[in-house]
Amino acid sequence: MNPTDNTPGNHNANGDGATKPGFHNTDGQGIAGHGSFFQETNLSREEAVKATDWVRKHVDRRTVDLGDRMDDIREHMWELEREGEIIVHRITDAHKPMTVRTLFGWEKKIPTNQLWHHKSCGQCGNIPGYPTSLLWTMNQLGMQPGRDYLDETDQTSCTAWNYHGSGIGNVESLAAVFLRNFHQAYISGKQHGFDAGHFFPLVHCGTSFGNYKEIRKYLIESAELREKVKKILGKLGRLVDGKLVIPEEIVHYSEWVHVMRNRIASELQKIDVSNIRVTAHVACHYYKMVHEDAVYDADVLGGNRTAIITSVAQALGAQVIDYSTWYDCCGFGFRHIISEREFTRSFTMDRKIRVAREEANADVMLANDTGCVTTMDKNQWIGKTHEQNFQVPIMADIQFAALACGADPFKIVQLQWHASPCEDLVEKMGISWSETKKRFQEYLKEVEQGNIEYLYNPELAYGGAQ
Amino acid sequence: MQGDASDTVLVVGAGPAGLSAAASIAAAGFRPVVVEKEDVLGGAPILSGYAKLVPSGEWAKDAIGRMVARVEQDASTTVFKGTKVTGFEGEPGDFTATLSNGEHVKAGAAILATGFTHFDSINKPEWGFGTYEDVLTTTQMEQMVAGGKIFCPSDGRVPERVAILLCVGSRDRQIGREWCSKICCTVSTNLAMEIKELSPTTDVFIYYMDIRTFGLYEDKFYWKSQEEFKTKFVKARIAEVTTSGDGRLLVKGEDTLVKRPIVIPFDIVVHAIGMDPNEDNPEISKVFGVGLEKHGFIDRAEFYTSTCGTTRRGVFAAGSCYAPETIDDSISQGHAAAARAIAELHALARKKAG
Amino acid sequence: MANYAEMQQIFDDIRSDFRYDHELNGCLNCGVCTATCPSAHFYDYSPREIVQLLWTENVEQIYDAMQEKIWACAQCMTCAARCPFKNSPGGLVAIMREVAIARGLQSAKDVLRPFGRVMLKLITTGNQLSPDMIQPDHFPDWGPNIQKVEGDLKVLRKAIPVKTLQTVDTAWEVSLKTSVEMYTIWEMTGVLKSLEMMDENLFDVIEDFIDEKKEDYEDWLEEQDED
Amino acid sequence: MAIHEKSLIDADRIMEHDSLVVDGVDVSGHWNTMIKPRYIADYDDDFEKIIQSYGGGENVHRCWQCGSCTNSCTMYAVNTDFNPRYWIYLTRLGLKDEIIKDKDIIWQCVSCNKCTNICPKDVRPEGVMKALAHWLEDEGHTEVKPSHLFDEEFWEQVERTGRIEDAHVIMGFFKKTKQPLIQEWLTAFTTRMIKHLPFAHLFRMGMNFVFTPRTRSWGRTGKVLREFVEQQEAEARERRQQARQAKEAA
Repeated sequence: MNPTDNTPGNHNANGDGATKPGFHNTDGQGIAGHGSFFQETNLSREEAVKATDWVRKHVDRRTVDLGDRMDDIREHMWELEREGEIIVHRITDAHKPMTVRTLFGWEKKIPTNQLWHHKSCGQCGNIPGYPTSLLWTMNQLGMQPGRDYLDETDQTSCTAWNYHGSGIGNVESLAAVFLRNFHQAYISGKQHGFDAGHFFPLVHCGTSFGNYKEIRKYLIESAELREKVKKILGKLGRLVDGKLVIPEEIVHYSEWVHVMRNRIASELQKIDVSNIRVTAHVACHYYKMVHEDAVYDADVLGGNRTAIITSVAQALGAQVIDYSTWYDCCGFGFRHIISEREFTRSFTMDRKIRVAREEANADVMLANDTGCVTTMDKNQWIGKTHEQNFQVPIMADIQFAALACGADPFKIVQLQWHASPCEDLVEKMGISWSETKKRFQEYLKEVEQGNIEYLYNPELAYGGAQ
Repeated sequence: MQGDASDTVLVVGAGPAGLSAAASIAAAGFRPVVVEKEDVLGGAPILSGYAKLVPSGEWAKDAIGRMVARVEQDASTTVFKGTKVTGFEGEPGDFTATLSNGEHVKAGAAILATGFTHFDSINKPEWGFGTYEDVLTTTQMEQMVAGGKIFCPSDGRVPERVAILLCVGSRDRQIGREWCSKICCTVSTNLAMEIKELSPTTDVFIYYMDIRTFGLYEDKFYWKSQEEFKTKFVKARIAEVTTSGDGRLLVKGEDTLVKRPIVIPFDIVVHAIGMDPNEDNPEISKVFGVGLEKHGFIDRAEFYTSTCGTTRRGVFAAGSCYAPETIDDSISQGHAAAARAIAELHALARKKAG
Repeated sequence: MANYAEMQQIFDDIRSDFRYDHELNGCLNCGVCTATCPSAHFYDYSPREIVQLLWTENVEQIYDAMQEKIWACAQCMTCAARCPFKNSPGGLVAIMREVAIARGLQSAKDVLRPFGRVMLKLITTGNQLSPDMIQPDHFPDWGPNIQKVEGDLKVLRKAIPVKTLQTVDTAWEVSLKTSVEMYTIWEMTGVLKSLEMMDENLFDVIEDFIDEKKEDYEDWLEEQDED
Repeated sequence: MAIHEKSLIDADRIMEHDSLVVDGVDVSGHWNTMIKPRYIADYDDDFEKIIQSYGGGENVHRCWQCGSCTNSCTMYAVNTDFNPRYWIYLTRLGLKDEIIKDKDIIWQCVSCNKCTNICPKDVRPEGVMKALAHWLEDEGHTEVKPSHLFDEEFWEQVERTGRIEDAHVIMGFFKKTKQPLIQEWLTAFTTRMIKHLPFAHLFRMGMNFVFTPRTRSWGRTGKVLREFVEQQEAEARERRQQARQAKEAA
């Protein structure tokens, strides 16, 4: 990637343009060495960077001993399986897993094949370009619908939006929904001529991801809860050998994007995006709920922040720009986005959009969750009613990746559903918005005639390969 | 084979505790064998380049340097540098230690003065260390003070404001550090004064949950830094450190007295890093057959009648290998451990003599 | 206004939740939770205060907080990720909200009335935000640019190249069997009961809908048998 | 959908146009409501110095927030918003906006000095209250209240004569506040006084009212006092000015 002033850990990495505006009292001194050897020198920036490298070399990575100090829920899960309490839906070699590291340095397997798409209830109704871009990318990588992935109608929302918004629902209902959906994923292979466990769930939504992990933890910790939901799952016929099926890992789609980023960039990328300034907004429920399970990579942001989103943007060659409210929530707030939008819009404008615009001068803000994209995308326009006319295109990381790989901004990336100025980004990437829009409008006429092109059609998937 | 078990005490580690233990043993007419894994003696104050020590105000290299000289110049003391103990067998009064250089040492007792490891701030990534060059640790800031000039590592400018964040790597269950590191409050107030002394235009803010400058450190450090050096104390634990558009750092917290979130610009942020158990403790525990308490420090068998004891008879301990400890208390403990070891050798000799 | 015994009851409900001890370990008033709380940036709301009230068992003020404050929480859970005590203030708020509903507090009813559409969608369809919910008159604040291509919603949805997404009144197509399984979960876990407590009208609508779907499913099963 | 938790938002942080059409969309009322954030974005580093330049504020930087002042405070006992510890904290960090919010109660300090007596670090909170009240006055944050005018009249008389004459103070106060000089309560009060006081006493009061005696050998004392006060004020102004300039230069 091209280091930029504001890229974390990359402050002074290049000579040109490294002078940051707004510094006061600058007297041009760098550092040489450390300890009592601190001296005044006139080092060049590059030399200064070298001299301060010791900071990074001297410190041990986070992986050293945190892992031993913290309790890994997965170990308890294996124990429960040994005791015959549960069945663990395993990630096998057939899933072609890639190994990543998480916050405490634990390893996590990310399946890259034979995936069961678990869609997001906000995404699909609101920003459909999110799942379509994902499916499109999978197809482009040569994955075969129905064999390498599945998109079923037999799934429900995780229902956590409602729970976090209203408090209606409870741990039992959340747990039953979780186990029902994941049981379906487990057995779905059978209808297509495969074994149970063939397809492994790939969760599209940040909140579902966080919620499922939390619920899994409760299930593993509480025998009472397991007992209660077992009754329900039994009634639904969703036990295997009388046991609950719990997945080895809960996997978020953006983790799949993370592990596939180099293949996406090397095999599929068609558009140079090195002139694009990207800001990343990682969903709170991705990396703050059960945070020990979020992906951290020593090569991305020094392993100091979750690698998700930044890693794919960097792999594609875009500039990732740091900004002061990186850690902030988007302002979604569950019930707030529906019934208390005054808060949502005020927060997202003040803590996200304004900062991305003014501080980072971003061409696009990438997110990895439905709620975040909706919040930041839809609530920009209203800012102009109070002299906050800040605008930044908002989309999911996979939508941006698909665009860079030549996907149609309308037909595939479905940007027509976004309210933020995605036109600007598309144009900057060298794609004509108006021409593709015209083509899409012609396609709409075809659609009216019933001539629809599919990335995937579940009926075709039955019985195996398409 | 070196040493005579009846009058030799093995001292592991040559920091303040180990050096004081060795000095006491030699002064009592016994023979200390000091084994230090690093190539220099002096322990953390020397290895990490501390500036002026609490409470004396003496430079570390002078103060600890005297301790080193006292041990190195003593004829009855044997010192192994760059060496570790890899095996330790036998009974009280008759131990044999195997060293990493292949030598064997016979000793009647052993004192573990193996110290601690500085908390690694990279484990608290949301506080910006490793991401922003102007986020430093107290040891780095001490080094800067030792160098005689306060400036931002990123571009050398003189900081208008420095924030010191307390409890980094202490009192934090999220990262498995449930203990108070005891020294950071005092060290930080001392550092605040040193910064102001070197850079009078710099304002220092300390973000705290509690200020624990126990004993006589209250007025000499806490009050003095506040009243004479105008350090400001803000009751808040910082949540995140990021950077603003103009390159200054932003600390995000809640001012719990005003009861509002704060986002305040700073030029340097200093992590008052805590004390972890020595990262070698699992190895030390195995080699010496001593137990560790739940956080990973060396465990004590009994508090009241076995001062400086461990869970193995004949093996004593002193200083920050037990728990976060100050330099002067570590030194006292070193002497105490020496007394325990010598008493043990005397008792065994009397018993042998019948 | 509840009397003291009722308030004590409410607090007992909160602390008897099995998550309570996991999510409240202690509190040193450090303020990290409030520092990172999006709601605290705009409302006079403080997760630290909520934790303190629970920690000090201040039942009157807990009750008071349940009237209004707990609904300000955005449930982003940043507080939980940051708390040096490993408390989860957001998780505690979730428990308090559940109790507010179980006890039928008026505040909960008032807050949730405008949220009813989302609940209705969720309970009946198993997914929440459907395309037909995003009508301009419901979202004038999202501006005129809510959609960049004019056209009939049905056609626009058909132009999404994934079959399961070509729906208008649900986010994706859900099989009848799945819906009925979900209704069973609602019934068995008391979700429908709390809905009835919160909003009787909404409950009636949902009940009718569920009955209808169940009948459809029975019919479908019979058809399968006949085939 | 109005904001449900409206009581959790200060009214002055709510922005709303009653009637507004933008880009052809009617977003009147709550459709355009936005809230200003409430987080604190910076400190005023020099404010403490300014308060220290007022008499009484010199030791404010010593405070460590133990709360003894507030706990012992006479006013706090009747009004928990009266919190010296809190204002001292705000002063130290320069959170002026927060202080200004309390401008109408800071001056209520009754100068009992219990706080100053109990303070373990000799901050002299009573003095800080005075300094803050003066600062608020200097910056024009406090309106001139009748009590101010009363103080003024009181001081003017002392300056002239070295003592006060109740009737003159009341009359002067009435004039300054544009109140009628003859008031019902005053008439009743005087009538009753005449009825019950011994004649000699009344006679002396009458003579004093007419001839206004001065304290013996008062001489130029009043003038000297005034000059001293003015000099003190000028010096304080100068110090504040310097503090401000230093800040601007930085």
